[in-house]
Amino acid sequence: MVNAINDALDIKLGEDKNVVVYGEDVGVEGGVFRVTEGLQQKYGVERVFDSPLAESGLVGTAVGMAVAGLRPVIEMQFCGFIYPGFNQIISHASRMRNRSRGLYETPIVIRMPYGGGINALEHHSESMEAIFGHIPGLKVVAPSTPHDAKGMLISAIESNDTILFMEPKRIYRAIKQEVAEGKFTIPLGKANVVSQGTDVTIVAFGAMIREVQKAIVMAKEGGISVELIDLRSIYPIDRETIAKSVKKTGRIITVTEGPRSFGLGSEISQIAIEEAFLHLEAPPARVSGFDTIVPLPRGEHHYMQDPYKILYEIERIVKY
Amino acid sequence: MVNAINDALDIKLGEDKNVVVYGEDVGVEGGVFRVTEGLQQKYGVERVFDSPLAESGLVGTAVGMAVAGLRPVIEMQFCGFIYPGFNQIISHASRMRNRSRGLYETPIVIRMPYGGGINALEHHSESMEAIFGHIPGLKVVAPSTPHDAKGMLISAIESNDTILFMEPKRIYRAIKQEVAEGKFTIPLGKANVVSQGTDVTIVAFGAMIREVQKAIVMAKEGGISVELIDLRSIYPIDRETIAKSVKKTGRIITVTEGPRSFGLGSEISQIAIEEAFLHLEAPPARVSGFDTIVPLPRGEHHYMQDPYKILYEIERIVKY
Amino acid sequence: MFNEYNPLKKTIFQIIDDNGKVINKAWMPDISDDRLIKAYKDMLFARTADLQIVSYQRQGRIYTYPPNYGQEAISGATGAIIGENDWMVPAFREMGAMLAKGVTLKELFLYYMGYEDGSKFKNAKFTLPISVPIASQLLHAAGIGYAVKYNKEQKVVFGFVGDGGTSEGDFHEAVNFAGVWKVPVIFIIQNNQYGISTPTRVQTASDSLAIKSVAYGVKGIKVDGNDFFAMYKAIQESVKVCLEGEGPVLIEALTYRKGAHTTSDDPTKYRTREEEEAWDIKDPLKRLKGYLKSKKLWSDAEEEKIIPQFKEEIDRQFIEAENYGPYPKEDVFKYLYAEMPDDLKEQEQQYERFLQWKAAKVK
Amino acid sequence: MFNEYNPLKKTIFQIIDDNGKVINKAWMPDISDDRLIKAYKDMLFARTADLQIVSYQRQGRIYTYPPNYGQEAISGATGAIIGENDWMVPAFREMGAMLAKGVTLKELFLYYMGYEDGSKFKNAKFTLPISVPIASQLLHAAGIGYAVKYNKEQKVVFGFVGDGGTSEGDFHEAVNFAGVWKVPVIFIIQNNQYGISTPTRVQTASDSLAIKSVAYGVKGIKVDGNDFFAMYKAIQESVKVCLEGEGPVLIEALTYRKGAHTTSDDPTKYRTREEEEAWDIKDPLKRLKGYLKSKKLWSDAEEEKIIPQFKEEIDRQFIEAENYGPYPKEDVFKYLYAEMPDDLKEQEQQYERFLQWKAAKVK
Ligand SMILES: Cc1ncc(C[n+]2csc(CCOP(=O)(O)OP(=O)(O)O)c2C)c(N)n1
Ligand SMILES: Cc1ncc(C[n+]2csc(CCOP(=O)(O)OP(=O)(O)O)c2C)c(N)n1
Ligand SMILES: [Mg+2]
Ligand SMILES: [Mg+2]
Repeated sequence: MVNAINDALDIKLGEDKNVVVYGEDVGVEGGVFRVTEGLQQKYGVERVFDSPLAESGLVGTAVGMAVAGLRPVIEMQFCGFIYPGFNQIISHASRMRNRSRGLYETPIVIRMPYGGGINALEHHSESMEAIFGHIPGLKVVAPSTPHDAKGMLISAIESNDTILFMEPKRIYRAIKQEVAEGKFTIPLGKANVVSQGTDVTIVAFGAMIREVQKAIVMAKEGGISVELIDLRSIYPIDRETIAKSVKKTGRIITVTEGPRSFGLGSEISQIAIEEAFLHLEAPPARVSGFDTIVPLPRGEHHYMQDPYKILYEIERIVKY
Repeated sequence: MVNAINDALDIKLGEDKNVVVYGEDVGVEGGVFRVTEGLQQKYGVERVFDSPLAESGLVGTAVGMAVAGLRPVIEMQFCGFIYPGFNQIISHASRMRNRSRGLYETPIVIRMPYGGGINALEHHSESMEAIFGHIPGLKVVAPSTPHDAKGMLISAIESNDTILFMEPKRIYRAIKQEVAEGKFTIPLGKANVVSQGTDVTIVAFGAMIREVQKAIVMAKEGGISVELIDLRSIYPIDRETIAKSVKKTGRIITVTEGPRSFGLGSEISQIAIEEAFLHLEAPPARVSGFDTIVPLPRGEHHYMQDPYKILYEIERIVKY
Repeated sequence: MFNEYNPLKKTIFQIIDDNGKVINKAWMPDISDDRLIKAYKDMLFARTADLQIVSYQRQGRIYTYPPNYGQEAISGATGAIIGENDWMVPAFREMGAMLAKGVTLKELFLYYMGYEDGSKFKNAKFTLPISVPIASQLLHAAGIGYAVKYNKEQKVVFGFVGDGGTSEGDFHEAVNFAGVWKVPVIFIIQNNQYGISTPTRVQTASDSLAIKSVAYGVKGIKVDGNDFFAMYKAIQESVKVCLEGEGPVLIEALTYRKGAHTTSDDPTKYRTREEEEAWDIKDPLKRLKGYLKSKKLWSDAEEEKIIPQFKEEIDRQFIEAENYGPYPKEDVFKYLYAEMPDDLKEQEQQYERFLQWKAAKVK
Repeated sequence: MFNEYNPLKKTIFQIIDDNGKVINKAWMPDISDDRLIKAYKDMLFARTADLQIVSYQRQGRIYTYPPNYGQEAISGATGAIIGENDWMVPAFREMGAMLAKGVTLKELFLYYMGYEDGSKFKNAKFTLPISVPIASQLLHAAGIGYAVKYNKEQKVVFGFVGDGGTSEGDFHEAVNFAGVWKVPVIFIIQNNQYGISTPTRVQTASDSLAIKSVAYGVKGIKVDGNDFFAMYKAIQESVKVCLEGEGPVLIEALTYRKGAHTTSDDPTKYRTREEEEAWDIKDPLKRLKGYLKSKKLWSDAEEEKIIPQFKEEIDRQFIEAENYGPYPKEDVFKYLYAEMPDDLKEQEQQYERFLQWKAAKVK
């Protein structure tokens, strides 16, 4: 996935002089995950560069660049470090068009590795998509494969909206996949039905897709057929795809890494009951983190969604 | 309500030397809403004081004071200005006890007027409880009457947790109510059943309670009996009270001012389906703001929940 | 100039005294009589408008408004220099400079009457809307500065903030980024000595606000912000620095907010009559007028004649704004995204259905 | 001292040269031989531990770790001065100072092995856990400073940050608040010249980091951070300033991170062998040892004897940490709130039910 993202950046830097890439250590170092490796050498320090260590500064200057016609792609080094930039996101990046009634736009992509499972320090393992999904004017997306990462990032850079692009760092290098060369796009806002099933629908995104797939294999052994929807876009949510699936299966589970309360799971459940109440055979359920801080590595297995946690919920809901 | 809050601060400043009150313009001026009026004169500039204009500074220094044994009560001048302090809230105030395994605590109260309906400028009318409710380690509460404001604020100041205390500024001076003199507390985390009903449960908090009450009167004329739950605490949520009510009525609507997606409404619906799925006669519904920025005053009526919007949903859900 | 008036020397850059007499000839800017008279008129217009808006507000015809009263020389000098293609990044107390960029009073009225449409400037190019979250806009100025430099444009970015705003982290990050990137941004601190009720000494223990430039390795200067000539000269020199690629510059403009913080504020709670009177003597319009009169460029008679014309024009635009009409519901939804997501479309339709139901219900 | 070494003069405060020879007698601190030897041993212990941890990490016995290698004089001097009741507010590269406060290596090991228990310091009073979000902890230091002053305690607060951290808004707000409140906080910037791969010139255009003190009206000084005596003296004087109620103080300690940023970093990507070698000459232990040897207070023989003892002690604590045992599931839930909310209790019970189900399933 790291290569696919690098490739997408490379393509957009190559074809659009207005694209600039910056952030902490993205230049010389090529990013702590090597996602921007080689780009500074190729495009020069004016287009790919290290910024001072300040996230409000990162987002705020990107707002300025964007209203002046550039298309900044900035990197938050880890998900836990986006918060100093929160005010610039919620007060400006997501609002400038609305505030100025269309006079100014902010085509910004905020790239951010997120999620757990890499034995990291505190603040390095969070998945707080729900907070960002609640911010009007912002789009929030997350790929689950290298192919999606490339196509979605190109779409994100070409979009005139501000987009939070969440990268599942746990699978940065875990999934091997041939990715088509050259430019292609994947539309933002559309979910992807990864596999068809009849008994229960599972909605997930990012690194959770792989975990759900493992659970699906186990469920199948028990004779349960699961339909898997990769949400891809956390806001806006593809209600239609969810509605269609849950009308068919009558059961739905959302699998996420973030805290439970006020999380993505509740939102998906709400959509399911609004769209398919009379089809529901069990209450829409959520497999999620607890309402706690992600534990340090030795405790992280308690918190994380392994395939068994998902299977447990599948069995529970099917028996309901 | 302004007086009740002032009274609570006065009582706690009077009985506990560790309580300090500070924020932008809370000292000499007594706050832009006059909530802290007279307190500096009474308790001196070391205990009630103006801070520099910096919200991260406000929360961050409060974290420091709290670990050193004080009980800071800080004020965010308006709901839209808490975001520069977001990192200190999510990364420290809500985590210090967990991080240090109980060695340090952060008994901080962050007071914040929130919500619309006062013809204010941009950023002055927001209701983003869902974002804060999603932060593990934080408690989020909001009173709907002067009595509750006083009792809940005293509880908040006495709590050893970090508490976001949301004050519905729209009804700061709108509700006349005799408030008991002297000290009393209202436990945080418990909802209040404001009025009993049989056909539908409405969950709301803060300034929305009054709007719902108006809708209830109209609904009654149409023969619909509504049970109203004042949530009081947005996190933790009193599941039990909600469960009991929805099992009785079979229908539930959440009324909030914030954006719809990833909002409080979805969370309450999720609780209803988890607790009372088989009792539900209609899909849990939400009356909320749109997924948009709160419009400037001339457009705010489109966005806000007036009693008719609530009545509309009551009628719709009862007919479902 | 940035050497002579290095903020470490703790001097303040002044050209005229309280009566408009030139006391610092060496730095007197070269400015034609015509431009000077125009600048004075613009300041007078801004003041007239400002006072009138406060009275509209008292009549309940407009919402909360933050007066510029007493600070007009800063916007006046900026307005006299800022080019059509320069960028203006306001806080919220820069009426004169915004008018100079081409923002209309009507637009400002619409904004304070509660229409976002008032931030869609029809004639003013390169002018950002008013920014409410304190100091946050300075980062936009730094970012725009980057774009200007990146595109090799001959442009300057003006970024405004108040004294209170210098306490925010964003102030620090903005001037610091601009310093590292060496971008053409003129940061102007309107030090009116209060942030609402909070005096500057509660904001910082530093000797001045200009001295903070040292922390970012950028040029800085403290200027008498009620002295039109000093402001003019300081900005002119700053523009030069920026265009030569030596920017940014941090200007502290010392002034006094003669009015309330906003129309909901009562300054008698936190400042004295004496203090206010002491600053009346330093009123920026009075001082510039003193100079103009001494040069026979302006007279009380002219002023008496022109003010009613101003008032009429202000009223005309105000009434236009007042008659702007209702706020269409589409406008709540339309501008959030380049294309409206289905979800928002659905929310708009739901709202429409509700409105129809309500119309039937209440009629 | 803060006059003589005013950062505006762009000097750096030094006492010994690269070989440990005293070149600035006037400011040589008064410190007994015993304490000096102890300080050296502490620094040597810290370095030995540091190198050993990196090798544990290579063996996969510990997670990511940020080495202190090359920066030991800063923590060493702090540790030699900081009192039992003074507050220590670390960033994450202050091992020596934390050990001096009474934090145990075992605790630090637990932390880097992924147990929060490693942040529950059993012996170290008034010591905050390691803070990961850069610069945010400085505001805690300022707030603690307020509490210390409020309670009229004779205490000093030490707050640490890196050079990169000075770019964050929180750095600005922290030093600024402390300046306005005049609280007893010593802010120490460990300027090791890089924030991960980013050199200090990308962080700021200012002449130095110490000079930023001017922006907050607080005392500041730039110190050779590899010179134990200079650090000791600067801190000693800062403590005096604080206890006299004249704090805060901002110290820039110039040093060099000889190791990688963390064990996941490869510094050869962004710096040269020559640069590293130039800084080897200024190694803080080498310099202090040079002094000690010249005074016959220390010998290579003693060093060779003591290092194996250190290693044994380090290993002992490491193995204790390695055998700490599993992470109980209660610990995930227990510390979020003073009392666990029902919701969390229910989540814990759900998890317990799942574990039982899983145990039955996979056996
Ligand atoms: C981030 C933020 N915090 C608080 C406020 C509320 N507020 C509005 S104006 C103001 C004072 C601003 O003072 P200053 O920067 O000196 O500007 P002035 O009003 O004097 O022009 C405050 C605290 C705000 N708008 N934004
Ligand atoms: C707010 C925040 N942003 C980014 C990071 C990621 N990060 C960890 S260390 C570091 C560099 C810190 O540099 P410096 O302050 O010089 O300290 P040093 O590592 O050199 O001791 C960065 C960017 C972080 N921990 N916190
Ligand atoms: Mg001001
Ligand atoms: Mg560093």
